[in-house]
Amino acid sequence: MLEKVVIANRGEIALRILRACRELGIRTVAIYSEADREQKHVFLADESVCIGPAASADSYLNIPAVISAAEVTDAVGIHPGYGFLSENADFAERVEQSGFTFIGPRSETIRLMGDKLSAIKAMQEAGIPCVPGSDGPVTIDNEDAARIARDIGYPVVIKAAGGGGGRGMRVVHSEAALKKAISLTQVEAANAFSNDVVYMEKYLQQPRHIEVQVLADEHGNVIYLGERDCSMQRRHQKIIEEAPAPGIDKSTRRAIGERCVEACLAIGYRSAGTFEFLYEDGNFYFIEMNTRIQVEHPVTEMVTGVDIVKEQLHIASGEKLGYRQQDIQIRGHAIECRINAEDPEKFIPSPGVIQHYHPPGGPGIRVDTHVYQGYKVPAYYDSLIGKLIAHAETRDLALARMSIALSEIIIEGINTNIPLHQRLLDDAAFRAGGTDIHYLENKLGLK
Amino acid sequence: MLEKVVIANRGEIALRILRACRELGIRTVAIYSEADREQKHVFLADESVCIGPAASADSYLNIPAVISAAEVTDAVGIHPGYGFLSENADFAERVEQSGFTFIGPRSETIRLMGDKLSAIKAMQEAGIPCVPGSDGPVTIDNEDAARIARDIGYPVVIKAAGGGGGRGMRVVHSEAALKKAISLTQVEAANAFSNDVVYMEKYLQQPRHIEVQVLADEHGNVIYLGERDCSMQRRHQKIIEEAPAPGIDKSTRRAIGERCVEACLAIGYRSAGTFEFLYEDGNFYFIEMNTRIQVEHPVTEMVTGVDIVKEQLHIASGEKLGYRQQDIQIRGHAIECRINAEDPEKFIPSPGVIQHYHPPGGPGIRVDTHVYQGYKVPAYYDSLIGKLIAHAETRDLALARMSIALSEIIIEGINTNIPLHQRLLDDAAFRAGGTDIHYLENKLGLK
Amino acid sequence: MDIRKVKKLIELLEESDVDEIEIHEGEESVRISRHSSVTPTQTIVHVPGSNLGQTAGGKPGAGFVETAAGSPEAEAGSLIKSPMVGIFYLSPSPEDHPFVEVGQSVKKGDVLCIIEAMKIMNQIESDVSGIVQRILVENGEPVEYGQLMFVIRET
Amino acid sequence: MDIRKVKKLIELLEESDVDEIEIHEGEESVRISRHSSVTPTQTIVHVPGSNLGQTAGGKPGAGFVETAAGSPEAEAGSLIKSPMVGIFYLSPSPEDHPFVEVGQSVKKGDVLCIIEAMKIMNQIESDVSGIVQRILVENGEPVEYGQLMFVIRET
Repeated sequence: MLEKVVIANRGEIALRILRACRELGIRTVAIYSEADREQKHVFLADESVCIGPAASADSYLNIPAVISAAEVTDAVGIHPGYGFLSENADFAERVEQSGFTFIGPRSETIRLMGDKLSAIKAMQEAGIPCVPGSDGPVTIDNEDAARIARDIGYPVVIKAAGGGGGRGMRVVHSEAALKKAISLTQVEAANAFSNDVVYMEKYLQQPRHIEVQVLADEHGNVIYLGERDCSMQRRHQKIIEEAPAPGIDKSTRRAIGERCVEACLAIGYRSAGTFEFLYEDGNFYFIEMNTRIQVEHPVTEMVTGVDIVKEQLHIASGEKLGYRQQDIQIRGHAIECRINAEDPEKFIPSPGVIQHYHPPGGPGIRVDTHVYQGYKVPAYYDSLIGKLIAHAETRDLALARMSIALSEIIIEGINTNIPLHQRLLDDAAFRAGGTDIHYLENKLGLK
Repeated sequence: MLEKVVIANRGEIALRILRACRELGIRTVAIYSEADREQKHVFLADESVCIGPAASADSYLNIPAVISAAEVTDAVGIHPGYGFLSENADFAERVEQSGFTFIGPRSETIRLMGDKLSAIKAMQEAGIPCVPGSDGPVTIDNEDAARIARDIGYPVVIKAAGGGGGRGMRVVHSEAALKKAISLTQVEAANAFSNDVVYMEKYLQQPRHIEVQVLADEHGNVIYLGERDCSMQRRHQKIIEEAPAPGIDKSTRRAIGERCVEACLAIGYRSAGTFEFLYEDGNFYFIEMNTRIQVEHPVTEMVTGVDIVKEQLHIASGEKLGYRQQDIQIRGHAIECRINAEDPEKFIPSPGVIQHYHPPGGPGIRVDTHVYQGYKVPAYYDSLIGKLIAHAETRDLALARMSIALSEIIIEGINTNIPLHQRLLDDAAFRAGGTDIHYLENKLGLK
Repeated sequence: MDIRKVKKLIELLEESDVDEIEIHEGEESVRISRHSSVTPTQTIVHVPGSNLGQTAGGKPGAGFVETAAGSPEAEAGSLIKSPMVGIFYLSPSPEDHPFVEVGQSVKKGDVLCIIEAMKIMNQIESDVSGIVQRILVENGEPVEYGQLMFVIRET
Repeated sequence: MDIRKVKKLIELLEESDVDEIEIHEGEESVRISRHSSVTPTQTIVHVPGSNLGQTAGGKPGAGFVETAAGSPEAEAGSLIKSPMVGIFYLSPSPEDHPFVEVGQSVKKGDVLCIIEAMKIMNQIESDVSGIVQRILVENGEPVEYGQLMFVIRET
């Protein structure tokens, strides 16, 4: 087992990783920016190192600072969490070149899956269903783009190869708008991702977002942990996630799960990962792979009983997976609400001091948060201040538990999106299950 | 389903019952004494009724007040929780005579199991292994007592038929002390339980306390939910409980579980119940049955996924059990620490205002507590202020999770037994598993 | 807001000639008034952002620490409180006249009302002599333990 | 303590002739002073505390909200802080003399120490001229970002 791990992140996921390390007897090093000195995990860590000023670029995104922190503390591994450097292939590479264990996939895998075009190509080769598209770059200089669009059928979407998470894309409804859309997206992509390559895909009208969690060790063992439905999104930010996905039966789960396992074997995947799909009319369409732990991993943990972060640590220690596929059983249903420090109607971030904090409790309730009474939510980072997870025998009971928990939770001093969650928990279509990725924005009148 | 339920209890179990009711859409009535106005469940209940002054005898033990509260609120059922009126057969009878549903067994069952002698007789008839003993009253007036004691072998224990929970009992090591022990116990029993009948049993030297949880509906369906080990006790008060019991294998679990199911069928048991056994040298010896929900029910809920309080409500509504025996699978290991408001070394109760409260969280952590920051722990009732439950893949990991949770929890303003729990979690014998019921008192130097 | 603080404030008010105290503390506020002309003296405690299961004024979350103990303790006169939980009746039967009415004089030991609990009719007697100033429960309504039923000005 | 509150207080202070504001609210306190003779203007915020993983004074449980910024900020002189995480060296190699010693005078631009980060030796230069008053890090010890290394009295 790794002896000492640098937690190269902040907030709730840093605390999540710290707890997993402590359980396994791994010593922990918290790194933090000057604005984050009073985080719960910093107080609980065996050691802590201030790595820079508040701005992420100079602290959490500062590769030499993070690696130096591992050096000065004699750590063995670095856990990148999510966001920040977690999907930066150069970081993973430098971590390993510096003699540390990167708790995640190999840097080549991150690089392969980080470029959307190479990722789609690899997934097609591995038999993963993808969105019909150009299967390569499109430009305004030849007539291929128009021909491909006609073959696929409008609407189509132009996407930046270097993009992801909903950034760098543009929907095109007719051939007349095609060339302009390609050139605009190219310019934006060049600015945003320093990579002006764009490609074309079929635009799905009312898809759901369904993703498959996998775990792979270094010894060729790969399992899938079922799927999550994360269709409740605003501006491509997931707000509520659940497992299993409503309406996905056992044989569908097994079919897509087994394909993901085969794809992992094909690309030599290691650690935890997520295949993200759009799901429409019973078909899965691969969109991207997240080569890291995800915010919404707890819903899978609740229904499978597998501790995904602990498994990452076991895998990074070179151990074999502790589970075979037949050990994985789905028990009940779990829902996660992301609690953000923001205005629940206008979505303006609301940093500040938490004057009163009282979490919900009781059976089936899990609270993952780094906040406490007196904690100051800094203005420098994203607004996620915690995750409320409810697990119960059925989806209806999990929804009921979540509603009760939302009525019990008290966070005062800042605005949060709890009122929005309460509205959504009462929403008839959401309660019925299976709403699409545009549902929330339509409901909020944002589209 | 029952439409409205009176929660005839206080503290954490009242909140537990309230949450279960809300999940099932049952309206709730909180009843409270004048000292308990600011309990969390009182604020959350649909209705609340003050039923008397602080003293339990005039409020929570006041049968007419509790039943009147059900009458004035048009409630349908009454949940007694644990302690107070929960095992009072007269109360259960009057509840049903008043036209309400008692959420528990029939009053005859409570009465049968409430008298230790009739309970043991019924259990022997039902094939439950009992402690070798007099199988009936013993007195000082005849020579039977001495003969029985010789047959059983010293030491023996003289117990009050009306006692229970460790009250009204006396260990005898030689025939010389026998008569005096019988007469002393008779006097005490007459005073304490208005019933001077005493009986004799073999005194086990180093037993563990292992108990079996059952659920029975009104339609003859009975299941067992595995066992709990509650050997960590001080003055017969359980402090730490766990499920499953260390060292109990599947076939042993099934054998004793099936016997308990048969006993339930024999006595026409209904609702949740617990068979308590002493366990020594691989043998189970029945000591008593608890005809109610128990404090330590959460550890069973965590490993089986069955919500025992919700099942009580389903059963009281006349529904059939939602589980068959083959649906019950033990997943992982769960440990519960009872958090008491008391001095961790001298065990003196420590009522007062909670100035700062911060609970632990993360995967596998469940907190059942009615307290919050600013809550005043009253001096009138028992010192239990909450239960911390840790569930993980293995016993070792559950112990690790519990240790981490104990290091994260903050309760300031009153003393608690958290330092004692931390000591016990580090205790080598407890960590190894299977310590007997005298272990804690020996460790504390109390014996 | 600590309930003992409120109690202390009520005591201060009662010991003084002041009619109203209003205090704001951060997000907390408390107002206590006495000798109110129409309504009974009320203690209004507002705890920050704690509407029970509700969303008010964009406040985050739904708290549970709301308390509104509407007890007119500061009322002049003797307070007759319910000794039990039950249904409050002002007359022995619907056909009968009420035991007492506002303005009527009563003697110690006179029956003021009946509280029905567990099908038993319990007669509640006055423990003072005086004039009935106020009746605070409607006929047929439930009362809880300690609930104020009558205010009697002793004579 | 809300940072916006602190900002507001600073504004108030700046608009007035007042030199110091001190406010206590419950367990929180803030003190803001201006034109202080020795130290730079400071804002000290005290958050209600508990103890890190320790049991102190019979306190139940183990808290985590301990903060103790033990920085000698009030020291007279210029403070040279570490611009990066790394290992602090006072000399170019174990055989060499240290770059500076206490009592020595340095000029702006003189090398004070080396910080090794990711196998690279980074020379840290003085940004003031003066006398080295204190050296707060031992040779070969790790430093974190912002950690105080030298106090130099400007001349």
